[in-house]
Amino acid sequence: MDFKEIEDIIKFLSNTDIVEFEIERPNSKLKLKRGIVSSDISIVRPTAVAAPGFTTPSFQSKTEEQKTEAKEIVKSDKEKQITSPMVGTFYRAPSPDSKPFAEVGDVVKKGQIVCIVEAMKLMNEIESDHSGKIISILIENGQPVEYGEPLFVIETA
Amino acid sequence: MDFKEIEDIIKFLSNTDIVEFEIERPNSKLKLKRGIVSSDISIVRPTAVAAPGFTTPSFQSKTEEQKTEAKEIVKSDKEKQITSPMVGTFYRAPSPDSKPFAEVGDVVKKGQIVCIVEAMKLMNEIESDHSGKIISILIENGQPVEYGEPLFVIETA
Amino acid sequence: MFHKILIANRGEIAVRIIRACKELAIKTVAVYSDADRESLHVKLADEAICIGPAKSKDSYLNVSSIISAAEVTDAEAIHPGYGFLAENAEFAEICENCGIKFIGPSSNSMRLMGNKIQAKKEVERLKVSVLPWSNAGIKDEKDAVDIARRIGFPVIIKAAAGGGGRGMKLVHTAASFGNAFHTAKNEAQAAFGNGDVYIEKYCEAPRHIEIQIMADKYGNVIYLGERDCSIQRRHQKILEEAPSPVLDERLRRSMGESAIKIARAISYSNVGTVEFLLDKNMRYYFMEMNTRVQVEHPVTEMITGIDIIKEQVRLSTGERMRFKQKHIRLNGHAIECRINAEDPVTFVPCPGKITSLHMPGGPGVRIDSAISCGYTVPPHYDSLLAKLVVYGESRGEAIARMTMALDEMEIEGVKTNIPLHRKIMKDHDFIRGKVDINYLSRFA
Amino acid sequence: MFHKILIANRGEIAVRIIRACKELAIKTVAVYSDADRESLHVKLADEAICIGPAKSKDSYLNVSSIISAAEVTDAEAIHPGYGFLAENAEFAEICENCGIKFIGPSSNSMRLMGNKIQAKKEVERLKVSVLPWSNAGIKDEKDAVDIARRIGFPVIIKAAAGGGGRGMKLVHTAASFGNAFHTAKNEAQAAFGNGDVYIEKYCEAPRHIEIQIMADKYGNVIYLGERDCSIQRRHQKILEEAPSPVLDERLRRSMGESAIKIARAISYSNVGTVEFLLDKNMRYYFMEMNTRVQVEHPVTEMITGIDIIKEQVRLSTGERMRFKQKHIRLNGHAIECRINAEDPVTFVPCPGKITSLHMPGGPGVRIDSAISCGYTVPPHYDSLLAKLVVYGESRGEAIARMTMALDEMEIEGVKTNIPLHRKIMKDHDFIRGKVDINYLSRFA
Repeated sequence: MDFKEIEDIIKFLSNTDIVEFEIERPNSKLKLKRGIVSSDISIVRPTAVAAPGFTTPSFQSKTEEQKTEAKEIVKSDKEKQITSPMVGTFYRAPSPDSKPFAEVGDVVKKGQIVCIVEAMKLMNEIESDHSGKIISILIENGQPVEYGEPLFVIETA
Repeated sequence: MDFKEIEDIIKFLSNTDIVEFEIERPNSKLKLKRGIVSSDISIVRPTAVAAPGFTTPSFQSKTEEQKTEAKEIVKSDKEKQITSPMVGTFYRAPSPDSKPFAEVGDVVKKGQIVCIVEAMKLMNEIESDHSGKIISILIENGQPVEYGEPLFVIETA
Repeated sequence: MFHKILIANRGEIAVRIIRACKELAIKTVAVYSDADRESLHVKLADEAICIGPAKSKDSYLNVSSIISAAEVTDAEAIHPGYGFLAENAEFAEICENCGIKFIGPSSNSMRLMGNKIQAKKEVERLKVSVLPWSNAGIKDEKDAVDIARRIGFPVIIKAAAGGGGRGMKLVHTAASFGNAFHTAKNEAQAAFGNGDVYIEKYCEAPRHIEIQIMADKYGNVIYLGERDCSIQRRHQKILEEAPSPVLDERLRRSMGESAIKIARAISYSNVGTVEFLLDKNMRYYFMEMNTRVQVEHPVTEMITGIDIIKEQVRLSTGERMRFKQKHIRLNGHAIECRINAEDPVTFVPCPGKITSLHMPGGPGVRIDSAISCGYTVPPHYDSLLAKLVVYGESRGEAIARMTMALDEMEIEGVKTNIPLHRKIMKDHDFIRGKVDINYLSRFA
Repeated sequence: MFHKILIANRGEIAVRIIRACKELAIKTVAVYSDADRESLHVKLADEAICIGPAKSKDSYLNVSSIISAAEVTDAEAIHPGYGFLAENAEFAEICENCGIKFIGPSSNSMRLMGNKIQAKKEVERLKVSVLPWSNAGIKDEKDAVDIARRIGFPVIIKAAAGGGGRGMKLVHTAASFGNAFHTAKNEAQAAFGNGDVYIEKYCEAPRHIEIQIMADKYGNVIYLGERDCSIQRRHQKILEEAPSPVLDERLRRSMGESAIKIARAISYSNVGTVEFLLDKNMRYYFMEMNTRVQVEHPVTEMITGIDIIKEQVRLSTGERMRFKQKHIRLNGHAIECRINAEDPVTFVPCPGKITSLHMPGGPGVRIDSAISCGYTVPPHYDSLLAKLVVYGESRGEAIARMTMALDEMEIEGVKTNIPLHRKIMKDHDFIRGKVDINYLSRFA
């Protein structure tokens, strides 16, 4: 086991959540523990607290807030989010006159259409990833959403 | 496992979040733990291990080595250094024909002249800060010295 | 002038475009993939939209997401940067159809120059030299080998839809031709969705010289001198300079006017680059045209004083060109080193976290970069960390300055090709300007 | 050319000089105090010598240590930078006597311009305007108040050996004159070891305009245009630009030729700066001459393309000037912001450790700095962290670029005046170029 190999292992570990690592081979043994070395963590600047010079992106900051909100709402393992698979405009109903696909309190099945995200004039029907009860709707009708943005919170059985 | 390899491992670890490291090989075993060293010393990058891009200052690197050496030599609280109070050329004797002010083994008193540092043609007589026995002379006659550079090690009573 | 522009790119070029927009008082929308959430372009833009997961295919190449992002943010124009969708004529056309200004030439010009066979035919028609090639089209393998014999070995097989050196095959003998021909066709099909290839005379040890042009929508076309991009590794440029150490004013004018002739013929507007090979006898041959801004545009900016990105934006609003050819003066010398996160010996990309960073500074030093200390270089995209650009009164001063800047530059945590650049700066052949596109293979 | 130069300075100017030397293939010797062991200038130089403890008096002002350092390293010349020993005629003379080239003018020129009374007399003799002043010398307090009455209040009391605005007293009425006179004399004695003062008419709301000159040892003197340094806080410049937004070509030539006349009269060689006040009626008055390179020299470099530090070195070897006046062209506009480690409101210096650092980049952005992430700004020296310099085609572009660069710049761990600079860039008066030396006091 040469330095190069050790280096590779450690580099690789740094992107994982492994905290202890031990390997034994006929002629060698390597043991590693990861942790916080010093108080460097305080230096890592959270993006939300943007540096003074950076203009706060308005669209992003909005979604950041919503994400925080969403995270707060998802309190237990049973609560799941439906996120937007694309950028576009969020519509709760197939047309302005129709009633919404889903309301808070509705029980939906996995695969059931819960909203539309319009992108390039295409109405993309978004299906629920989970079966359960909708406990909140995070975006208002007609608002833009980005990729990965939480739309609904569902309580699964 | 030679010093170079250990050095490489430690250098590499310093940029990771590994806190414990242990390796065993047929003839060797290395165990490391990282932590917060009380003072800033661990953070300060030693000039000797210059960054790849930086040319190693020739004069400075020389004196750095000497300092390390000197530090090693000063092993106990009883051992004190006499350092140069100025930049100049170190002379052990008042003139080329005279005998040196001090030799290894000599016992000197605080305030006694131990050498000359010439700066701008001026012969500055350097006095010992301590009383004791000279146990080593760190600079050769006629060599340049910088401010704060250790010249002698003295063992005090 | 536009009020808001969406930048359909990432990394240093996205940052470059955002800075230009800020100076023009245009609002910016950054788009980003999941892997780029913490990137500088996201922080610097006025708005930022996540357009997909890390893979380029699903984010920076996701046309629908990008157009949609422009629509929901009311962006009036899209700057594509380089790479990704920058030379995608269909994307440009979709933008046009959606009423979003694509900052670049028309989709027609892009399509014409995107097909390398069509482009060469067009250029031949204009009496600009091209290397001997299979201009009549290739029927089958037998026909191909006949053409190759007529041209004379060595020949090179290239993809019609290719560019940037991808999928090229060098063939030295008729015996090895058949195999290479099939491989090339298959690779072209896989890479570009188009298996058409053509055969071209292989030019021994040429220089890569490219002419930067700029055109408005009213037929005004000028050239901003040349860039010498001969220092390449596997057809990827790694160091560029302007002016070329070997061009004289007469040859520069001739190449410049050839480039203008081509641009005029295809009603080209916005900025673009006409690439030539220059052989040992100082004869030049049209290679291809890049219908976008180049990575190496800063060296031209340094010696002309013209901000190419800002001009791109201005020209795409329909503004008239602000310069005439006679206004263009080349002053001094500029060199760009592409600092990549890669092993300096094996050239394998080396993503990872930047743990320490020191950038050089002082007069004549320019850095275009999107990295910072603590930034993690994601493994999904190209390995360009920074463009280190220097300006000098003379080529000698530029080399001395680049040497100094490279010595000062310090990036820890990822391996970089800084040592390679340092080596080049000390190389006798480079210092004398004696380089060609095979320079680096000899060098290593 | 020299083989080795010792740089008797620290911080960004030491780094600037080392870089210039590297480009000229000259070896460098850095000197440093105990507090600067980890400084960038120490790392970049070929050799480095510790010359004393942290206090300037015992290190960077320690003539014996510095000369000795030059001798033991065989340095042929000393570049003094600015501040510290840069305007110390005795130091220059000691260098001359020790056979070490002092990179600057002769000690005679320095001595003449160092005494502000002598300088003004010399300049009056040359028929260059000075503000009404006590040119006959001051006998006693009674004589002084008579002179002040004759000149007309408000007047300003200045130290003969002063400069850079230190120890000046503004007096509005005869009643308050006596006190101010004694305080000024005592302060001058304490600060400069010379209690001589003079009285000068106080000019209301002038601009500070300075002319950069360059002279060889053969009587060739040229001027490199002006710098407008009106934005000052307590007589300390914090933002400089070139050209001035208010000078026209005629006035520039007049001021430039006045500066040349002065330089010629005192057989000045090397670079220097003649400072003028420009009143509301566009009349200018000689203020003083700085016989060294200025902090703000980069703005002149940006618009002339001339590397002032390299020229300094070349000229001090006895080289002939490489330029004639007609070669000097002013292109575009440059602004420098001095980024200081200080409280942006109270202006109290704020030393400490830099925990995070992000510098702006891209076209037209230049950074002269000696800081890096993790560096601790020592409390012993001035608070300049970095000079952020931008170039633009026009003043408008330069302001837009500076705004962008300041927005991107991020220094954490110490307080800086970046917020103040951001505020200035947005200020209506600044944007219209309507500033004078009292601008900042109105502003705050």
